[in-house]
Amino acid sequence: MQNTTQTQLEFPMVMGQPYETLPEDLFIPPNALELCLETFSGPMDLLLYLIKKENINILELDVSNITDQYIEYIDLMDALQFELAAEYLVMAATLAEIKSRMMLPRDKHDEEEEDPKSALIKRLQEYQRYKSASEKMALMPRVDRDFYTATAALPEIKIEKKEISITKEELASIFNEIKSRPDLKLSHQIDFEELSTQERIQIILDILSRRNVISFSKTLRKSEGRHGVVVTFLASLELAKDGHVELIQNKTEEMFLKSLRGA
Amino acid sequence: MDIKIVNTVEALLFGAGRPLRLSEIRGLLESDGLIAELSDIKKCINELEQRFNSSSLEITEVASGFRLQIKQTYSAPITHLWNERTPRISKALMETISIISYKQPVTRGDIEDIRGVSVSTQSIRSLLERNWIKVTGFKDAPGRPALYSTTKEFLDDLNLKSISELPELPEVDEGSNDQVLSEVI
Amino acid sequence: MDIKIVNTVEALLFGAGRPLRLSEIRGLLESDGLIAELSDIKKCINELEQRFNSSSLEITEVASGFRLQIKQTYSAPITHLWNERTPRISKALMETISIISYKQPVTRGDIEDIRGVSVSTQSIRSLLERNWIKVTGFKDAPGRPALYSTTKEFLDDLNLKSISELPELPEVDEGSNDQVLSEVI
Repeated sequence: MQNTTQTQLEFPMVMGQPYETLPEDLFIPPNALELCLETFSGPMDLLLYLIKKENINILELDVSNITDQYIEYIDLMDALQFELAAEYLVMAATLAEIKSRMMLPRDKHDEEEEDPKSALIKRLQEYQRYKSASEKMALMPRVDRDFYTATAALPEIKIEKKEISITKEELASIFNEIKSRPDLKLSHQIDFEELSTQERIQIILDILSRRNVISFSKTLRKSEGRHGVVVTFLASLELAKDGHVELIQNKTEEMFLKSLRGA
Repeated sequence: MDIKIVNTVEALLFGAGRPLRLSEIRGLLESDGLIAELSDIKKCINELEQRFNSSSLEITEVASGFRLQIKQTYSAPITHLWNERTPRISKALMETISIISYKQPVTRGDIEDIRGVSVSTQSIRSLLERNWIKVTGFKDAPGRPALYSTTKEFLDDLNLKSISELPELPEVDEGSNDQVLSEVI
Repeated sequence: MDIKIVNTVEALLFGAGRPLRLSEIRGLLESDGLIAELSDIKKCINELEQRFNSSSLEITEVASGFRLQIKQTYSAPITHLWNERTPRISKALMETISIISYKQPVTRGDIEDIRGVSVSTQSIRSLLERNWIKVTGFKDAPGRPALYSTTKEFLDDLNLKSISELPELPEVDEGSNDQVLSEVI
C-alpha cells in the first residue's frame, strides 16, 4: 500500500491520471505528448532510454542507429508542433556530427583532438550516475509521504509581537505580483499569436524612452505565456548586444533592463 | 482494545495537525482495513487518556473533534520557544498571507496552486500561532482540508476595520504588467 | 530523572514543530528555571523512548536535532488525511537535487552541464522555498553565479543525520568496467 502511493506520486500525471510506464515505442500518440515531456527530463535522458531499449551497453553505442531513432523522434514532435527545448536539437546536431564523421575515412591527425563520440559517451556515463542516484533518492523515505512528524496542539501561549509589520499596500502589491507571474508550467498553446522579436524590441525601446529602468517581467504580458517570455528575452538580448540596454540581475533573480542611451 | 487500533488512533491524532471527529477516525481506520465501531474508538481515546496521564499531553474535545494538546502547565517553556524564533517574515510567508487575505477562505492546496510552489507546514503554523489566520471550515474534498481565513487580529495589526478596506485589485487576472505595455501598444 | 524535566522535554518536542538540539532544549529549560546538563537531557530522551516503546511514536535524531515521529508502521492511514497536497517531485527536480547533494556547492551551470538541459528558475526557486537548498556563495566567474548547497532541512526530510548517509554515488557504468573506451571507438 505504501509502495503504490509512492510510485503514484513519482510518475507524471496526464489528465489527472498517473502514467506508470514508459512509452512502448517511439511512436507516441499525440495526446501523450505532455507525458513525453515529463517522462524524459532532457535529451540525455531520452538518449539513455533509446540505448536501453536497444539493450546495449553505453560503450557499444551504435551512433548511426541511435541517431536515426533520435531524429525520427524529434521529427515527430516537430510535426506535432511540439515546442521542443533547444537542447533536444543541439543533441540531434551532435549525433549527426558524430555520424557523419564516422562515414569519413579516418585521418591520423584527427586522433589528436577529442573525439566527439567519446566525449558524448563520457557525458552519458556521467549523467547516468546522477540519474540512478536520483532514482534511489526518490525512493528514500520522505517526510509527509512515507512518514510523518508528530505534533500536538499548543497550550495557550502569548506570542510577543515585536516584529512583523506589513502594510495593506504591500499585501496588494505582493498579491498582484503573484497573479501576474507568467505560468511557465503551461506546456503549450495550440493557437498562439505570432509574436515578433523585432516588434518587441521597438516596444521596449519605447518604454525605455520614458523611464530609465524596467524589470523584465514588466515588459511582457502574462497572457503571452512561455512564448512571450522567449520573445521578450530574445529582444532584451538583442538590445544588450547592440548596446542599447544593460541587463542587471538582482538577488531575487528578477532581471532589469537599464537604458544606456542617457548614460 | 486491540493495541494496533489504539496505536493507529494515536498516530492519526498526532499526525493530523487538526482535531478529528470519531466518524472521521472510523473512516480512516477502515481505509487501512481496521474495522471499529464509534464506541470502540471512544474506548481507544479513553485508553490513550490513561496513557498520557502522567505525561505532558492530554486529549481535549473541541468543536471540530478530538485533539492532542500540550497541558497548560507546560506553556512557559513553549512560549519561549515560539518567541525566540527569528522575527524575519519571509517572502514565502508574505505571499501566503496576501493570498489568504484576498482569496479567503482557501485551503493550503489553493495557495499552492496560486503560488506555483509548495507551502510549508511551518508557514501555516506560524500564521496560525500569531493569530493572523484561523481555520474557518473544511472543504468537502478528500482529506477534508482546512479552509483558512484571516482574523480580526490581523485586521487590527494592519489598522483596518474590515477586509474590504484592502486595496482593490485590477478586475481581470492580467495584473499591472499589462498596463505598462498598453501604454505603448 | 525528575518527571517534571522529562515532561517538559516531551512538551518541547511536541510543540516545536521542528527538530530541537540538546543545547536548545537546555536553554529553554533554563529560561523556565530548570537546570539540566546536556547528558541529563539525553537521559530524558532515552526515558521518553522507553515511554513511547509500545506506542505509535518514536524519537529520531536527524541533521537539525531530535524530533518526534510517527512510526512508519502507523503512517499509512495518515496518508489519506494529507492526500490533498501530494508532495510530488518531478524526475527533473529529483535529478537537480541529487546533483546538488553529491557535488555541492554547484552553480546552475554545473547542473545544466550534467543534465544536458537548462534548469528552470522555477525549479531552483521551488527547491529554495522547500528549504532543501540554499545559496552558500558565489563563484568567481563571469556573472558571479550563485553556488547552491543542500540544507539541514533537506536531510531532516529524508530522515538523515548527515549528507554522508546518502547512498554512494554509483560508479561509471557498472556493467562492463574492464572494457576500454578505445576498443569501441
